[in-house]
Amino acid sequence: MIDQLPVICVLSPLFGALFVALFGSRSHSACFPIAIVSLVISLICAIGCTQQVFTTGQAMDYFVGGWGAGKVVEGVEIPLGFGIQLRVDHLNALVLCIIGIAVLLVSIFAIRPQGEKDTEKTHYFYSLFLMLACGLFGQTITRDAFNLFVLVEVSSLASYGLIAMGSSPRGTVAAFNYIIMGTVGASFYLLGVGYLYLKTGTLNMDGIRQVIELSPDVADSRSVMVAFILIMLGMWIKMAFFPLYGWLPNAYSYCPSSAGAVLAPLMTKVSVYVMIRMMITVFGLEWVFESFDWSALIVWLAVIAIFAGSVFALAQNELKKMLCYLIVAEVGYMVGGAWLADADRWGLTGAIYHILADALMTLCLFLAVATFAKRAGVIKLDDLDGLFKKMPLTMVGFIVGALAMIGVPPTCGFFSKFYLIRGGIESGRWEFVIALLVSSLVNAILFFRIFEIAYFGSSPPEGHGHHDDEEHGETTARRGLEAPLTSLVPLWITAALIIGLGLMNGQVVEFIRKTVGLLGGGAA
Amino acid sequence: MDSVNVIQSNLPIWACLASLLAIPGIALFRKEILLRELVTFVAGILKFYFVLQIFFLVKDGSVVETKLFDGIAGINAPIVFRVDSLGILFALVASSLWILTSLYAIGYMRGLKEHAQTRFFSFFALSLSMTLGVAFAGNLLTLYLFYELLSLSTYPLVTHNQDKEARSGGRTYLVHLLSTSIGFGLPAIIYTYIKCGGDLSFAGDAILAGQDMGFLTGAVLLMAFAFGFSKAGLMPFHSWLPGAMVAPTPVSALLHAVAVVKVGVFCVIRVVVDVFGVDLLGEINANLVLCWVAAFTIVTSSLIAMSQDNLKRRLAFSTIGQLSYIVLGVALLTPYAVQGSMMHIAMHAFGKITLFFCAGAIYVATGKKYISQLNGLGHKMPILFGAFTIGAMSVTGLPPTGGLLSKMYLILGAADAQQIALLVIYLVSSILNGVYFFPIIWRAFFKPLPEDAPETKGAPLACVLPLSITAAASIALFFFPGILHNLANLMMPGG
Amino acid sequence: MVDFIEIFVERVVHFIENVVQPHFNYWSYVVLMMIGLWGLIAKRNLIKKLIGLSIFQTAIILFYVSLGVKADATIPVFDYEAEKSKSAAVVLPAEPSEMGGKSDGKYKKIDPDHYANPLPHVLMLTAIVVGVATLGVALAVAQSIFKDFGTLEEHEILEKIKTGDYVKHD
Amino acid sequence: MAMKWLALVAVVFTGALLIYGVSDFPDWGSADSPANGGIEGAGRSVSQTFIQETKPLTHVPNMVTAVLADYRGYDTMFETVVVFAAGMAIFAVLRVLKTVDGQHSRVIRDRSVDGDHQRIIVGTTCKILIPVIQMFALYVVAHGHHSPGGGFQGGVILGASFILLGLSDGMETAMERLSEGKFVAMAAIGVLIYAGIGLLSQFVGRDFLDYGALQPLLGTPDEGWARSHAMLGVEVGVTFTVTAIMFAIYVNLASKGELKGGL
Amino acid sequence: MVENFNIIILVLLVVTAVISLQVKDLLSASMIFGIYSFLICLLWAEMGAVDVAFTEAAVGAGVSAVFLIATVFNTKRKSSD
Repeated sequence: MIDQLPVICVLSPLFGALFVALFGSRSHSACFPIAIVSLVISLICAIGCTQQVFTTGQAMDYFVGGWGAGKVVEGVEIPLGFGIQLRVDHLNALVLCIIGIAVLLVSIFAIRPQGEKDTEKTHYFYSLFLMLACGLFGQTITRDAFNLFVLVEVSSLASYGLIAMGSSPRGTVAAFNYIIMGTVGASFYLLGVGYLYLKTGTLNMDGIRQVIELSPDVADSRSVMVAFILIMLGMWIKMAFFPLYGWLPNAYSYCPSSAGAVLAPLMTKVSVYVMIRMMITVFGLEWVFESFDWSALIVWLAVIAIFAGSVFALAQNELKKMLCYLIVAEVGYMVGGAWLADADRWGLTGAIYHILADALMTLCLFLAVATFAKRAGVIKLDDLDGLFKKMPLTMVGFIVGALAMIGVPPTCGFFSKFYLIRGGIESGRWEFVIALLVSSLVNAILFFRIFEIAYFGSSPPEGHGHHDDEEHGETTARRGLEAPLTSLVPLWITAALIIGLGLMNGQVVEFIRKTVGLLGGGAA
Repeated sequence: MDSVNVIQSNLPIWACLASLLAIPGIALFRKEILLRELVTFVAGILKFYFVLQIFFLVKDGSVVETKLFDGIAGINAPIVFRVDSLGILFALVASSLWILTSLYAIGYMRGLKEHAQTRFFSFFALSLSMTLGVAFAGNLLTLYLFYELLSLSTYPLVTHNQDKEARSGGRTYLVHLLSTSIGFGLPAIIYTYIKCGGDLSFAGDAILAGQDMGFLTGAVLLMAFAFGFSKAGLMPFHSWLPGAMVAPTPVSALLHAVAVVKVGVFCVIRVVVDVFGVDLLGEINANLVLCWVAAFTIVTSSLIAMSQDNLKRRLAFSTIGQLSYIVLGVALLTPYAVQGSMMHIAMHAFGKITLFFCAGAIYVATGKKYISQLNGLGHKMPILFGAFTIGAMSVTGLPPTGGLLSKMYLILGAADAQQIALLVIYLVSSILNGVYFFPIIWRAFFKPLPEDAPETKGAPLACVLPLSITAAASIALFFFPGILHNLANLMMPGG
Repeated sequence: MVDFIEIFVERVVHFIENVVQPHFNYWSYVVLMMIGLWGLIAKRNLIKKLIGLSIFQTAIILFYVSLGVKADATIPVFDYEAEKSKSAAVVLPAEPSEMGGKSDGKYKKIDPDHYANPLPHVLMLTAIVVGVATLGVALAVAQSIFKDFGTLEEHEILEKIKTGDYVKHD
Repeated sequence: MAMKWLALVAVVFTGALLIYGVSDFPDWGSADSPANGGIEGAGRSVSQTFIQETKPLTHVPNMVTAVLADYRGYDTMFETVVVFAAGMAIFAVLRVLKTVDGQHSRVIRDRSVDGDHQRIIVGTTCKILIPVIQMFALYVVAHGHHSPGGGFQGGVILGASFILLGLSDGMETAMERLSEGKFVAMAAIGVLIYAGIGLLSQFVGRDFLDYGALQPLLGTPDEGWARSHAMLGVEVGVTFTVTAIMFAIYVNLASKGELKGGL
Repeated sequence: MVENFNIIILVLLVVTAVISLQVKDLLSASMIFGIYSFLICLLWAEMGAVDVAFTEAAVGAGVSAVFLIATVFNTKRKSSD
């Protein structure tokens, strides 16, 4: 039963989505339980897979349809790449868990009707939400290049629906741009896989890498180089890397709040994971850093991404828009980290760890901002005034997320920056180190600007506070506005996870290093 | 140094947790004020009791260690507590003064009917446990971790009044502390971490001992650390301290005279003694750079202090000066100087906290903040101004108070290190200290009381009692310096 | 002068012969793709952008299909007559049921070069359907934009967003 | 105008990149290119195995259907999920649930105006044509194994027949045949059939979508035949979904989401 | 024979693609896009990809043209460029 876990992990949200579509239209209240049950099952499977990979130290292989490589069926010896292979290894086990946790928390968060007028569409929302989860799970564990394209399309289509179903007109315009950019990105990826298939004859990721390592004329052929560029271009569009990020800020800030809370943390991070999977498994790190040696250019692009993201975030005065530009900067961290060609691969480890850390941080911030928007109607920065008094509990969650984004020690944000800076120094990319430090300073200014407004109120009283005759003791905050439990519990769990991931980063990074050590060139 | 026997016990964790556990207590008794203050007081005593326990263990040179989390992978930089003599000295000072300050704060708050006291006391307790965290830190990473948390947990205290000045004060406070710690501190730590192959712990010999490091890299790294830990108030990055005077007096008394600023200096000492190691710094004599920066800070801050009319700002600039005394002492590297600087931490703490208590008490009683308004108050509040005089004498280093001892060690250290110019600066600045303290005492006692002065009620007992205790303590330290002396001795053998 | 033209013509023919000719069919998909991409970016009307997008996707499908083409190979459906007539050695049962269903591997004789490569065709079935699905969603979003903004021209929509005169739902 | 130049630059740049890649492609239509003939030393070429082994493995002459439904069945399942997701997304975006007057008004189509000739000509031809189209669609689905065709093509044609009905007789008559509740359920059931068959083989103890495991259930002589029949079952599932979603997309696009009136 | 059949279709393809993008009236653009789909289906049938051709004919020429026209009917028919 254990080795069936990877597929069940992908299938349970799919079945959830189908049952929600079947029974949801009749009774809206049925949607939520189905969604929760299916997501809990997939989370259990994800944790089971990680446990299995952790204890045995081996990756879990799964061949759909029984077409295992080397297996003899009806007297026929099946070659690699005949069927579709799924594999949970050290790299994607943790990404699987993070997606499972994030999706479950947001589904709990989304139970309260959006507050927008069309509450009748909850079953469409949940159906798309579960299909998005199914697409993300599938993307993480698939080992087949074309299957990855189909799953990218599943999750993208679900996200197009989620973004466009909002009531704000600007949301639909942003959704249209997102559809165009997303499809162009996926098509570039498809073309890249086509070029690869033409030169290597197989679609299985390990098969491609074996051919590239096997025959030198394939390795330094032009079409494999162009294939790599195309795949990178496609993935950069999907993850909104610097020059191609136009669609992200509008798409994630004008979409319905619970949709934003699930898309912002996961979509870009899974695309970064796919890029790293491509670099490690399909092309092999030697090929990427020796014969394709453009890492200097890409690290410079990442530096520009970080600066641009931070500066634009500073210039925004809408809260969600500001967080979206921060996502662009964080993507700059990850891509820059992955492309530092340092000997011990610490940059790559930092990037992978940052995928986990950044998913949690963004989730925490977006959940908090969504609660502010829903309960207190906060859109602009100066709507935030006096929020410490009105919604202290949500504000605590927001603070933990903000501290993680700045990189204050106990949270995971600090440790991922630590590894990235270490990678930067060891590979001699000082511009990347400086970019990281400057951007964490800008984050500090950004978030403390928010704390000031929330703490003091946008226009603090003149003169010394304590002389006027405030009544003695506590000024009782108006408790009415405090967020409901269903949005507080996910927020606080995420905050706890951020600190937990920070403190546990020793084991987590040991676990990640096995992948980088095993396949990458660097010493474990 | 590494023959020291290590005792595994989680006393340090209990010490830190003592004040943390007080926070739920404080929040619980939000309504009953008396109960809430009792919780704070009990937490103070409990903490001091734990620190005393650790002190008895550490007194004979052994070290108490305990591990919380294994932090960063690939290197052994777990989050670990390792209490040695320097750590326990600082912890003793901080926890003992916390009891007095919480007593003082209760009086002060009740006197001024301050708002949001629950938040005030809980963050007060939180920042104390962070201070102890820094004191007990076992490696550079834990040090940085609690250092950052301390600057965050003190922000709500500094901006307690929630008005215009509090906002701008808070902003300068945070911008300075965060930008220097992230801008200078983090790269410095990571560079050390890479240079020494990943072993950041303070146990055994210094981290960078034996590394071949030129003068330039050594100096740049040392200054990166010094400016990284900008709580030590070295000149270009000192302006957060006067900015933080916006806070209510108990905050500026404990935090900005004892806890926060001493954390900065404590980190600089850790860096010089445990990261670089005295002999490495001696070889590449990168420490001269630090000496002259500290010397410059001493002189200029004393000059600025003279021109300040606001009493608390004058005390703030005097603190900056005194801190640089300690930094200069450590940078001299000679045994006497290092011992002197460690003792000066305690002496200055007791002296300066008395002065701040007096400033607060005057404000509670008369609402006066400026020195020019203090004419003739000495007759009204003789005890208060008596304690003020003792505090001033201890800070300037006059005979009956403990300040003299530490300054004497510092001067001897400077002489050992053949730094005659620095020795002269020590003397001159002591005179300058006198110059900006004694006019206040003169004005209070010998100037006639202005006729139209309204009838002023005496300062509340809860304020006067702690300041007289601290004044008495600074005199006691002069006659029985035993505890401080052998602790300092443990840290730097000989001399 | 004359021999110069000859050399030039000879070189052009040579160029076409072994640089363009073997890869001409691959260039065709590049041309179509660039038309699609150009339409996607340059056109201001949203529907035109979608047409450009569809052309872009069908060009990629053309590339994949031209991957699997084999000279003088039939469609990838196994035909009995050709296999039977090709070589007597292949003793093929009239109907698989006679064989009691068990295959004894006699079909190894099938010559793969005789059939086109089926894998790209499978991939492209998926790509076409994905293309239509995306087109459907994009058209739905376009209609929803028209409901709110009253126009499908991109520059007019941006205008209206700036001036803010679109239908504001509560 | 700036967009035009930007487009030109982007197009020229990507075009050059692609053509640069094309330069060392294997020749057009060569049977021994890596894709068609595989690379020596890297094991047996996958596509050659498909061609040579499909007949013995699955007794299905049409190799494309075999690869589509059996070997890479996981891909096709997610493709059906893509179609289903598109349907759901369109409902989410366009569907107007509360009409302006607040309740779901049902417009009864008045049949009194029969006089317009256009309606008569189109109406009668379509009445004759639609059943034939549906028959052809079912033939395409059933014959997916032997001739080109299969779940997707059949499903689209079946959907097109309903669209034709919607076009010729107005949306109400089409909706009477296939109401909203029906085709949403139909779409969901289609994917359920597909995933259900896969799950069935998992219950029997072998991997997901391993049709060979269904041999005891289906009582076929050997696993090959079980695969062939299971493939047909999967194709039926795909047809359900594709028909329902194509009709759903048309219905929503034509009526701007109110599901009445239409073109 | 097969070679120049290929070339004819390719030329027609490029022509229909460009016209479909350039023509101002959206309804005719959709129609021409239907033709484009049908032509590319012919090309694939000639290349041996029978299944793909069948799908493209049914899906490309058939259904997507209907969707485009349905949308054009519900929005504006005139396009500015």
